[in-house]
Amino acid sequence: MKLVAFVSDYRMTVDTLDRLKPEKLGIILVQNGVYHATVKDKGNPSPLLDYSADYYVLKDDLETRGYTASDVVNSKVKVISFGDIVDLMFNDYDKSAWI
Amino acid sequence: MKLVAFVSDYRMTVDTLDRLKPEKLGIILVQNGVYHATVKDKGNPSPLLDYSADYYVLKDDLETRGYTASDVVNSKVKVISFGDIVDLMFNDYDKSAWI
Amino acid sequence: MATTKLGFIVQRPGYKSENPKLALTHAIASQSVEIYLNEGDLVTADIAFIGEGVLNCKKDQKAMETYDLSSTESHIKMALLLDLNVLVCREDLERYGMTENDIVIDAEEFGADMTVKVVPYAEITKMMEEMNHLLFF
Amino acid sequence: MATTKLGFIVQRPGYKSENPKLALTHAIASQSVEIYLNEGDLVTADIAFIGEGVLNCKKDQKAMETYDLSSTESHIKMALLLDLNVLVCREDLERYGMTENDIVIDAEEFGADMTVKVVPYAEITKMMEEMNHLLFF
Amino acid sequence: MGKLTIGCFASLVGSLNLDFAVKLSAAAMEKGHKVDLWVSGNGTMISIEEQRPFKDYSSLEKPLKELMDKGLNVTACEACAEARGYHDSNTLKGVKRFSMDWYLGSTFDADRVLHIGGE
Amino acid sequence: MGKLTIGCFASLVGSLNLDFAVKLSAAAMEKGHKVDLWVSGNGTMISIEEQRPFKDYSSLEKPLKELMDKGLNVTACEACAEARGYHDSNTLKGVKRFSMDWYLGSTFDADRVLHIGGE
Repeated sequence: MKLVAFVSDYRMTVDTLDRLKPEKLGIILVQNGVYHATVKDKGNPSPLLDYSADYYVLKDDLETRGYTASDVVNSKVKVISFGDIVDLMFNDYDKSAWI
Repeated sequence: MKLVAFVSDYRMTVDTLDRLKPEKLGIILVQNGVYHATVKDKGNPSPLLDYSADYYVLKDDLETRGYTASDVVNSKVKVISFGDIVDLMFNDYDKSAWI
Repeated sequence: MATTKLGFIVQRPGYKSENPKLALTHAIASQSVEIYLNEGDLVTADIAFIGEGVLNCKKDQKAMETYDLSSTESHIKMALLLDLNVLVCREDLERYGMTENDIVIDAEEFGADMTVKVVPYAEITKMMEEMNHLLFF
Repeated sequence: MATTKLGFIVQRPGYKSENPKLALTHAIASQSVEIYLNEGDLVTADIAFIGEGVLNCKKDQKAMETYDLSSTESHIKMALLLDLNVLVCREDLERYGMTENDIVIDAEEFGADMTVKVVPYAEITKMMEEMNHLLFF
Repeated sequence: MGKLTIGCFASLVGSLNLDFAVKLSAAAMEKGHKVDLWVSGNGTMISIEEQRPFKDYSSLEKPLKELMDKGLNVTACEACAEARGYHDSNTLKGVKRFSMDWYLGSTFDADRVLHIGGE
Repeated sequence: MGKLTIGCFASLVGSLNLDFAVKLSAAAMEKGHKVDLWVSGNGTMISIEEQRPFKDYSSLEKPLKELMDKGLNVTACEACAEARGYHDSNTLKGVKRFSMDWYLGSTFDADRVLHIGGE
C-alpha cells in the first residue's frame, strides 16, 4: 500500500509509525507536528525524520507557530499547501493515516 | 513546599515531574495514570514510580479500566478514594499540580 | 455489488479520550449502513488494537459502576455479537505483560459466536493492506 | 489587605490545545479581579513557560493570517502591557536551540515597560515556592 | 473546614476530567468543605441544559444539580461558552456565567486550588 | 475528479482539527473534488449555530456556510450531538444529523478517506 501519514504532535504518544511498513510512505507534518521540521532537541534533529519516507510540512501550520520555510532544518522536508495535500492524497498515495 | 501532583496519562507528554523538587512530593495516579501502577512495559515497572514521593492510585479509576487493588504492582502505591484525595490535599500538602 | 472495507486501528488507551469507544461504535454502525447503499453493496469494518490500544481490551472494566458509563469492554462484546472481526496485537499484549486471560475474548453470555483474535502484528499489517481505507484512533 | 499569588505554569506547546492561550487570558484577568474582592485585597498572576511550553514564545506567529485566530504571541504581549511577570526557562530555550532573539521579549509597540525574563529554571522553582497556588497548563 | 476551588479547562467530554471534577467536588462537600467549580474552554460543555443522557457518554446534569442544591458553586467562562454557541438561554439552571476574573477571585480565599488543565 | 470523505472526531475546539478539516475541504473542492465532512464526538461542536466569533477562539460558521453553499456535505453524529445538548433546533442551517452509519456509507464510494482521530 501507499500510505500518507499525518503527524500532528511534537511529543508523540504512539509508536505506530515504527511499525507501518507500506510499500511507499509519505509523512506530512501538520499542527504541532511542524516542530519536527523546525526544532532540534539538545542539538539533535527529531528522530521522526529518520524514517524512509517522503517528508512534507504544511506552510500554514509553520507560519502559525512563527516559522517560515527557511527555518526547516532538513532539506528533505518539502513545504506544501493545503492544495498540495489534496494532490498528494489523490495522486501519490492510496490510503491515509492521522497518527 | 508540599506538592501533590496528579498524573492522568500513561504516555507522558511533559517532563515536569523530573524537575519539581518540593520538600514533600505526593503523586496521585488518576485516569490513565493508573496504568503506571498496574502495567509493566517489557517487564519493567513504570519509571514514574522511581521518584522520591508518596504514591497513591484512585480506586475508581483502577476499576473503570478493569483492575483491582491486587493488580497494583508496587506495594508503595496506596489505593485511595476521592474522599482520601480531599484529605491528602487539605492535610498533607499545600499545593497541587495536575501534570 | 461492491464492498468497501474499512480498517479501524485503535492505538491509544480508552477513557482519557472518547476515540477508542467511538472507533467501536462507528465500526458497529457498519451493520446498518445498507440504508445508504444499493442492494448488495456493503461496507465492512475490521477492528485492530495495537500499541497501548490493547489496554482497551482488559476485562472486568467497571465504568458503569464508577462513572455510570458503558465500558469499552461492553462495546467490544457488542462488536463480537455483530460478527465483526476484532484483532489484538499479540506482541503488544506481551509488551504490557498481558495474556489472553486478561482480556475480553468472547461474548458467550450474549450468544456471540465470534471471538477476539490475538494475532501477531504481521497479521494486522496484512489486514491493513487488504482494506480500502484506514481509520486510526 | 491581603494578596493571593497564583503561578501559571505552561508546559505544553500551543494551538494543539487551547490551554496555553487560556493560561494567558486567565492570568491577564488578574487585572480586573478586584470587583470580587474587598478594597486593598489582590490576586496576582505570574506566568512561567517551561519544557515544550517555551515554544509558545516563538515570535512572528501568523495565527491571524492563517487561521483568523489571535496568536499566543499577541497574548504574551498583552500580559507584558499589563505588567505581568512573564518568565521563560533558559535551559529549555537552549534545549530547543532557541535564543532570546527567537522569542517575544517586549511589547514596545504597545508601550509596555515590562519585558519577558529569560531565567534559569532555579528561578522558576523559586517563583513556584513563593506562590500560594499553582496552575499547570 | 476549608474552601476548595477547582478549575476544569479545555478538555474532552470523553476525557472524564469533568466527571473527575464533579466527583471530587462531591467528596469535598461531604467532608464539609465549600467548593467552587470553574469551567473554562471546552469544560463549559458542562454548563448547558438538556444534554440527553446516554450510557455511552458522560452525563453530569443530574449529579451536578444535586450538588448545586447542596451548595456547589458552579461558574462557566462566559466568553468560552459564547464562542461555542452556549447562551444564557440554554444554560443549566444554577450555573453562573462570568468573566475569567471570577476564577481568580475564587482563589483569593481558597485554602486549596486544583487546576485541571492538561490536554 | 474524485470524492474525499473526511471524518473529524472527538477533539478540542482549541486543537484546530476542525479548522484543518474545513481548510482541507476547501482546497479539495477548489480542485473539483466532492467532499463529505463527518463530525463526531466533540467535533459536533462545529454543527451549532450562533457561535459568537471572537478572535481568541476558532470560529468556523462563516467558512463552513460558504463551503456548504458550494456543495460541501456536512453531517454531524446525532447521538454525539444530543449527548452534548445540541439539538435540531439550534443546528446550523445546512448541517445534517444522522447516525454513525452515515459516515460509513459516505466512505463506500469515496476515493480517499481522511479520518482525523488522534487526541
